[in-house]
Amino acid sequence: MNISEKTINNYTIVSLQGILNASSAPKLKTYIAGMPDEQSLVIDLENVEFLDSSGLGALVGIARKKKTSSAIMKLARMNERVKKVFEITQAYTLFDIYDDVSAAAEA
Amino acid sequence: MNISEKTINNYTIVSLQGILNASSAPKLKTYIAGMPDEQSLVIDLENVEFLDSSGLGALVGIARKKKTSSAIMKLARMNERVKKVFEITQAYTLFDIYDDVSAAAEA
Amino acid sequence: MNPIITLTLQANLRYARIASILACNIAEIFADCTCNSADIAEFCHAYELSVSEAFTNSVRYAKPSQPEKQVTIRFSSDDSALAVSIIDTNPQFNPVTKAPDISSYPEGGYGLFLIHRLMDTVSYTREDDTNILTMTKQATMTHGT
Amino acid sequence: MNPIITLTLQANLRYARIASILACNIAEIFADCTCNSADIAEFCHAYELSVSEAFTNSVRYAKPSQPEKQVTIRFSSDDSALAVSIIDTNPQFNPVTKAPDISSYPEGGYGLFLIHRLMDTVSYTREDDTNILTMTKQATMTHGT
Ligand SMILES: Nc1ncnc2c1ncn2[C@@H]1O[C@H](COP(=O)(O)OP(=O)(O)O)[C@@H](O)[C@H]1O
Ligand SMILES: Nc1ncnc2c1ncn2[C@@H]1O[C@H](COP(=O)(O)OP(=O)(O)O)[C@@H](O)[C@H]1O
Repeated sequence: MNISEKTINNYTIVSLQGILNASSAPKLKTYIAGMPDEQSLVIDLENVEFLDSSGLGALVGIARKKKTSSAIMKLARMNERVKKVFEITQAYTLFDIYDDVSAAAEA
Repeated sequence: MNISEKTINNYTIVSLQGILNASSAPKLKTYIAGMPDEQSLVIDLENVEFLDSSGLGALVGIARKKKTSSAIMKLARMNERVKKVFEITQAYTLFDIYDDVSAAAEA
Repeated sequence: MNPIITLTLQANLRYARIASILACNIAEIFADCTCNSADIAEFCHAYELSVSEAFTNSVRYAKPSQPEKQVTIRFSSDDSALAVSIIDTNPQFNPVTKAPDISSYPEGGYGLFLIHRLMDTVSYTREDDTNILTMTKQATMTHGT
Repeated sequence: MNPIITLTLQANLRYARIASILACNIAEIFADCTCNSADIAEFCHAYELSVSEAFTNSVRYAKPSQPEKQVTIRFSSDDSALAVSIIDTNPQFNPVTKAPDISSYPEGGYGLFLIHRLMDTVSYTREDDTNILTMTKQATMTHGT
């Protein structure tokens, strides 16, 4: 998995590319842990080909930390396969989910 | 593998679709054995996704029989992967090979 | 059911993706013969995801005393279904079906629940010192080309 | 070389295609990490074809006394190559490298020759009652994404 970032408004846009599973999730957690807890995030999932429950768990863990710090965490551009994991587990109820990165960073 | 046929001029055009390997080659041999030995053929390989040496062997065996019966056997529309097998083994030297089925059936 | 193919991999998370892609590929080969093409992508994704979950568990919950541990993935089929068994020598476990309480933001506990929801049947047996988790999905679709 | 994955299949020609597709898939997974994308298709086709040839031979030349026979396909890799070994319990054989005399229209005898031409190195060993044919191709290409 590759991780890249840019800034829009007050949001750090973190774009993930590749596979988000048990083998790559620690990389995401470490990456996010390197930022201030109060930094609000949009995680751009457009190029995530595959996500399993370890990937989901990493995102939920980040969301919990952001909530504790009163920061905002949003998700953008899930494909159908990723969406399916969020739907079965009802994890979509924990996130604001957008079809568009700039809409996410404006709202 | 699926086999279908049609007639152009004096040629029976035999079109193969799918995989031509050790598991499917007997089907081709049986199919051709059901025709008169003197029948000239164009084998259309456009939809052959994969051919290995068992598939090649079946085609060479048919070519030998046709030669013995003074019938003509031509090959048409090989893709690059199929061509590679004919090149490495030099089996291309045994066949008239065309890019086009109707050109094969006219020449 | 007729066993078709067995994969054996080292119990290492770096192979989770290979296991999961190959499960998807095998499901696709199977589905090619028995499924309507419209349903194939979903059928394959169910195997890709379920094997990712089960293989990851087999690696994660391995006894520390087994450094050279391997995980076996066995595929069997009949005319109407594809079964995949994940076989390891970990401690016995309870193959829970319960959804985790999402409102508490859990970081784990989703794997077996997802498998139960993606597959038609999930069975667990403990044989000697071995866990066998077998996941089956019907391919009710018509016979293709 | 580090063994990555072992496939075990029944010695039946109907599984030749599965063996060969999975070899192609595994080559692709491997190549994704180490190859320039331009060369991947050729790299994968070499494994697809070589495994088709070797698996077919393992089935064809099985002793008739082994009805429940299986063929094992083992993949190993290091940073610069992928090796695949086809392992069977057939009689010992000579892994010829000679081209068949094409002018005599031979129906067979192409398999091992093709393998030698498709792969960088081919080695054969007889261990106990087992044939191990190992085929290796270098992936000299650069590290991809
Ligand atoms: N292959 C396995 N070997 C040993 N224990 C397992 C295995 N699979 C699952 N378990 C047990 O079942 C529990 C639930 O697994 P799962 O639903 O995948 O969630 P998680 O792995 O995130 O806890 C695990 O915490 C573990 O105790
Ligand atoms: N796995 C094997 N087990 C036993 N004998 C084999 C095996 N592979 C090859 N051989 C022997 O080597 C010969 C040459 O094989 P090959 O080049 O593939 O051509 P073909 O199979 O068409 O004869 C075979 O005829 C067979 O005698």
